[in-house]
Amino acid sequence: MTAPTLAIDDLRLGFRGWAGTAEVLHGISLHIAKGERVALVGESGSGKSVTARLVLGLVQELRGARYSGRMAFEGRDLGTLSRREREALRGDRISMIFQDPTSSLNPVYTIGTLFHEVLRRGNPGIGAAEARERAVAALDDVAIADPGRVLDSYAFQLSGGMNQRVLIAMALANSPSLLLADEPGTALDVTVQAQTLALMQQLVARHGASMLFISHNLGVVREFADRVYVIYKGRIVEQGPTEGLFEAPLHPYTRALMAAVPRITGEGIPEIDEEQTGFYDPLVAHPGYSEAELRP
Amino acid sequence: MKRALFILLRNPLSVLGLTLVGLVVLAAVFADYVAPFPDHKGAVVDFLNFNKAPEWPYLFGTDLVGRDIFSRILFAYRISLTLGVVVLALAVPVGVTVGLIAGYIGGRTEFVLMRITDVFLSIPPLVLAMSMMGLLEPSLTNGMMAVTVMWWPWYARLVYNLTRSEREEGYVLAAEVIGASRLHVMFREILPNCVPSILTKMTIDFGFVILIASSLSFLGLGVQPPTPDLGSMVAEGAKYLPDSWWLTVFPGLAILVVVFGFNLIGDALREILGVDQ
Amino acid sequence: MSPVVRLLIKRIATSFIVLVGVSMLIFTIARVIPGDPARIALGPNASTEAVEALRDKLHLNDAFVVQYGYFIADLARGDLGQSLYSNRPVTADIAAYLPATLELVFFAGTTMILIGVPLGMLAARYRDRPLDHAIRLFTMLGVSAPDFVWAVILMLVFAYFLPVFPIAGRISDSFAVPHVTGFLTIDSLISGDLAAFGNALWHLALPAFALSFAGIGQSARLTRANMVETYRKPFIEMALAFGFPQGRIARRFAFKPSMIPSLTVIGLDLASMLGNAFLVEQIFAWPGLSRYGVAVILRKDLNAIVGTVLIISAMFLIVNIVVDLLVALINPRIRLSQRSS
Amino acid sequence: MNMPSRLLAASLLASAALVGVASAETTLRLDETPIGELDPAKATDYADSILMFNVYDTLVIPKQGEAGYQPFLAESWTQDGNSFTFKLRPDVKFQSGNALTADDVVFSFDRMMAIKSGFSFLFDNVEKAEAVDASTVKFTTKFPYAPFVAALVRLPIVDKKLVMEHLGDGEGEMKDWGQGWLNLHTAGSGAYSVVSHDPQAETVMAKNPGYFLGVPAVAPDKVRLRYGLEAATVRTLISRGEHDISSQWLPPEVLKSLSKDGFKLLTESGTAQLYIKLNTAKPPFDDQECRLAIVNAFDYSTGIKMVAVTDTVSQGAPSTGAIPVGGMGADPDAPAFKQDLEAAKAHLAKCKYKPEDMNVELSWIGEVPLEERFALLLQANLNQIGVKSEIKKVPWTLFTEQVTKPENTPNVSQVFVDTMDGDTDTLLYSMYHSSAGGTWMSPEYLKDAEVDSLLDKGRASASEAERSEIYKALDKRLIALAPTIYAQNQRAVFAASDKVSVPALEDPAKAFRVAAFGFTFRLMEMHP
Repeated sequence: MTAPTLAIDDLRLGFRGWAGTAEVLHGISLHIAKGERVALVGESGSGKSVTARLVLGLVQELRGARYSGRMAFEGRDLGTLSRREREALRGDRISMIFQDPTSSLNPVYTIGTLFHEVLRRGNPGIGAAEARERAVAALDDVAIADPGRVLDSYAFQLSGGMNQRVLIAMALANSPSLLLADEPGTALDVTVQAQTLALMQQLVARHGASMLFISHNLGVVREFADRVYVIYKGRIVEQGPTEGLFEAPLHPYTRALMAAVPRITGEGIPEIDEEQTGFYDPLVAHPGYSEAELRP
Repeated sequence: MKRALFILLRNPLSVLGLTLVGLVVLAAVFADYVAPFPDHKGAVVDFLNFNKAPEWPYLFGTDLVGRDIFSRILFAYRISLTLGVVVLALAVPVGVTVGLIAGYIGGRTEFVLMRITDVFLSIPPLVLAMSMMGLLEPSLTNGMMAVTVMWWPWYARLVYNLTRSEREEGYVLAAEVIGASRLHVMFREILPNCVPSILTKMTIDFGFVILIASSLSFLGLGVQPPTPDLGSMVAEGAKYLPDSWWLTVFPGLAILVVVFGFNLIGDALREILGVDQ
Repeated sequence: MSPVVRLLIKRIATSFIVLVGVSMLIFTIARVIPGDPARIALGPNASTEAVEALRDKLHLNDAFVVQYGYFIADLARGDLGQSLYSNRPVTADIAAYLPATLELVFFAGTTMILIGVPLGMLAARYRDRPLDHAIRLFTMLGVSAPDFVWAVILMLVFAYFLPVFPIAGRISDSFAVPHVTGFLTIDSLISGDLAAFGNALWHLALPAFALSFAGIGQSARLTRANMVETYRKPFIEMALAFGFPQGRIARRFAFKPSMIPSLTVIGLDLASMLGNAFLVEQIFAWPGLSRYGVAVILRKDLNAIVGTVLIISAMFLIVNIVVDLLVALINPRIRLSQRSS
Repeated sequence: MNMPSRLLAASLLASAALVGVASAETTLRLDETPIGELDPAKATDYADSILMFNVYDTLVIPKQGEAGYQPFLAESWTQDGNSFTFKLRPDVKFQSGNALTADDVVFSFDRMMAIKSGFSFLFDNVEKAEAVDASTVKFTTKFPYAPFVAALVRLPIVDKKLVMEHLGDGEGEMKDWGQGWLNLHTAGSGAYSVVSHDPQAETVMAKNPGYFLGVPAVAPDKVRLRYGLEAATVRTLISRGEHDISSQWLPPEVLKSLSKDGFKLLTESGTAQLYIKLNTAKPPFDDQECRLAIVNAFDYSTGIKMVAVTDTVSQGAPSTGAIPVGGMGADPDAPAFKQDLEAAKAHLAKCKYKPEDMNVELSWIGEVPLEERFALLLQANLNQIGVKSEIKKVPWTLFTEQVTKPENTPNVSQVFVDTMDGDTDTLLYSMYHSSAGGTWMSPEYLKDAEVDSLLDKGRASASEAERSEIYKALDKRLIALAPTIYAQNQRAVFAASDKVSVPALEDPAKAFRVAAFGFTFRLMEMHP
């Protein structure tokens, strides 16, 4: 059996600061099989975003970051890779989509310029004309009607939904094997968000990529993920198949999460009372869905 | 507070800054006791020992009438520090008030006040102070006035920008809703939120006020002899380069040391108070 | 009308208002101070009648507002009056001395940008590492001493102890450069005299460097701060996540956005060099406007003071307008904005 | 040597140069304080004087090595009561090629008096100038006025025809009297013509090939007079061989360094003195005893040591009275002033003001840093006799303003005064005549009938010997009244390279008693 696209074992992370070390991750393990769509669900600050950034190797460069554990991408231990090798994966084999598409696009360069730079990751010698051709095709794929105009525009001239599509096109442009989606489209209008997510879904399937879907939005997760990990304060508390988990949440935190009402601000972040009993209960895996069972 | 101390002491540069400024302040305050030749602050002549290169007991050499340069530098620090305090004590309240009023009240008041501020800001600072000094009789008091006149607009501009963004904040709206007076909102609600920025700017400016004042006296437009002043010591000594280098080099370095110290502290403060440049 | 043109017009209009304000301010200062300009002009040996006659001629006996009226009327005709110090029209004096100052400021400004900005970029890229600390120390030293101290130190080291640079003037006596623009570097190139061009540059080196020292510090610190700020932006995280090469991020994707806020301040620095040139010209015997300015200030030569301050302020405003335009050009948000900013 | 043979010698020299090796052009480089005023009717300072004496000529010039004046543009003159008649040389041409005639002299005088600036005050007592014929000019003074001939050293003759071609805007027939044009151009007959002129930076001059006396070949071909170089700059330029003669304004320490490096020192003396002036119109120096106290307290010999350059050369020399040593009326046998603290204390005891009540303001002119040292010295001396004092730096413009009112005039002010035209009257009348109070030269506000009468007699007498006696008596009276500390004779010291010799500044027998006249370039010799 081939190695999973991503395997994480006992990942710990802390930041050394003025008041000692602040622990952010307390030893999490998860994996994503080839072509699988996995969701990591939790509140903001639970450590889900930082996990994605650890995979990309962005956190390691921060001052005071201390981490341990093993991360393997397609069987290669990321920890043993050189900085250069790790960088070579980004944007090419692993890519990422962000929460706020508009501010994630450089405001002083046109979409075309940025696209060219992205394509250069897969093909360093690519010329302007070829890049444009491929960019137009990629934008076509994400159902952008007028790719030429978009390529000549700046992010602030386009709508948020449009930018999200652009970002999706960029993320998939080099046919990565893993896509990390960090709360994609949270900053967008609900309907626009649904459309773009559906689009992303199709494209990921077409490219045969695996996806780590990071979100707090349970509705979205239910629709787009095969499997779910629930994370609370740096610990995975529950894992299982999407349907099973939604129908029968086992962990007290997961239950609280599902029972919570979304905030009135419309951003959909559930309001959960602080630290009810049982939130620190140990990990509950749905039958057949523990790491040991799923991974050979 | 603990965090502040941690940041301050973690960085050796901030420690260096604190040390430099501390030493300078102490030396200036206790110059009468620290200086090897306390009477050399004024009109003293010693024609047996004039224009001497550094040698014991004249650490930094002597000037053209035989006064100990080291002692004179200590007394010059006293003047510089006083000047810094006075200029900021005058310029900051004026600038802050103008900035608050313009930023909070807006409308025509804002237009007029900020245009006036622009006028002051559009004359290069040194040129403005110089033309004032040239037209007034050069003296310490007038020097302070000239530097104050060029300094307040920077605070007006800073506080104006801060006020404009604070004006939209929830706490300001809340205060307005419960019917607080404009004065109350400006000075009790908005001002305290501007304090970190103002404080940081003041620390750094303290050094720059000293620097500008020394530039004025370098041009002969500031403190008048025989009162020792770093800028005029450099200017006077520059005529005797390269033979009598100690006449210029030590007072020049003295300016560097104190301004450097304040800059280091200002930098640390900026980090602690989380103020952007 | 494109937004940039609209911005330009708006900036020129406000600058004009500010310039009128400056003229009022400086004119007021000049007229309320004690000291009779006519007496000063004619020298200590002149008779009372002669002084009175000159006072009449200079409208000094009229009401203040009337005097300002005369001044503005003259100014509109490009007449700033006669310098009492040089006995020449102030405009002629300024025309004679301004090029030397602008040339010095131009080279100092170029030095500042070419050294300060890359230093700031380096510091930001290697922030909190030894290189960053070293640059921070160096740049902070730069801003911590007035230009004249650097001028003295540079002169002492590179002109006296190691006599590799000249100590005074704009060009060696042996060169005769025909006067076209007054900028020796340009004039020497126009006349095709490369040796003179080199010689002029050689004379420029020390004063320009001394003048740029504080600016180098300022611009490096500013560039670093804005770059660090930019590095926190989501679009840089995106660039990192997409594996854009670090060097290209530093030089392109983080650099350009951070230059937008930096440029304005660097422009201010450049403009304030016009004032600081007073200090450096004094030490290097640079025959520029600043030396003239100091001389007329010390002599209470009112027309010349007003003229010099006005011209320097105008230069200051022009530099700022140019900088605003540059910002508009590199910031598409302003360039393409449908609203005026 | 009489004129024709001198002319012959000059032309011989000139032709010798022509047949000689076509040697490289020589350039003399010197500096002065800015600005260089080119208009002779506005000239006052040392730099202006150097320009004036080289670019323009005057009717008379000072005698070399002795007091008195010799004919120059004028061949001869006669005095008859109030009228002075000058016969002009026939062979003088302006640099423009126009011949110099009586009309030009009259024009130059009228122009000077119309502009009312520069040295015009020297001619305030002249009624008019008329051209009798093309080569004869008659001046009429308001009363018998002996110093007139001396004053003519300061009346450069301007090319009327050339100036009339360049009149600028102005009212009346003469419009601006050519002021706009003469600022940057010249209209003289002098041995040097101006190649380029920037009043703040530099004047470049070159030999005038058509000069009526010819210019010796050894004289510098070109002269670059630079303005406003810093002392440190001059010091380095000279030691690098890039400069030839410094200005006299170098501080003694810098001259000392240059002298140590082997450069020679040029001197000019007998033309000026440092006067430390006491305001006699306000306490405490309205009391003669107080004045005598301070005059005796001043440490003259330290004052001279303070400005010493080498063991033998100093910027100061002992003073014997109000008239610089060697000037008309100066007593050659008079003793030099010395500090005498006992006498000072004795006078102080007789003064109506108590030392403990005094706080004497000692002012010094900001533009003359050397004066600060004299102020400090005087303060130390006053301390010795128990008088407190306060030092004040006053910029020149403020000083000239202050002295117009006795109550604003400082107790003590320092002024270097120069005879300007070499005549004792010019020096003393404007300092000590009671009608002269209120200028920078007279912050004493002296009012003394005897001094007034001696001054008036001195200028009216036509006899040199009689004048000399009158001034001797005046000097005695001025020493007794003690309105001034006659601190020291000023000696201008210039550092120079060996590339140039300046006989007038190196050999006392060839010196001129008018400041800056030693800088007559045609009398200098270059050694390339």
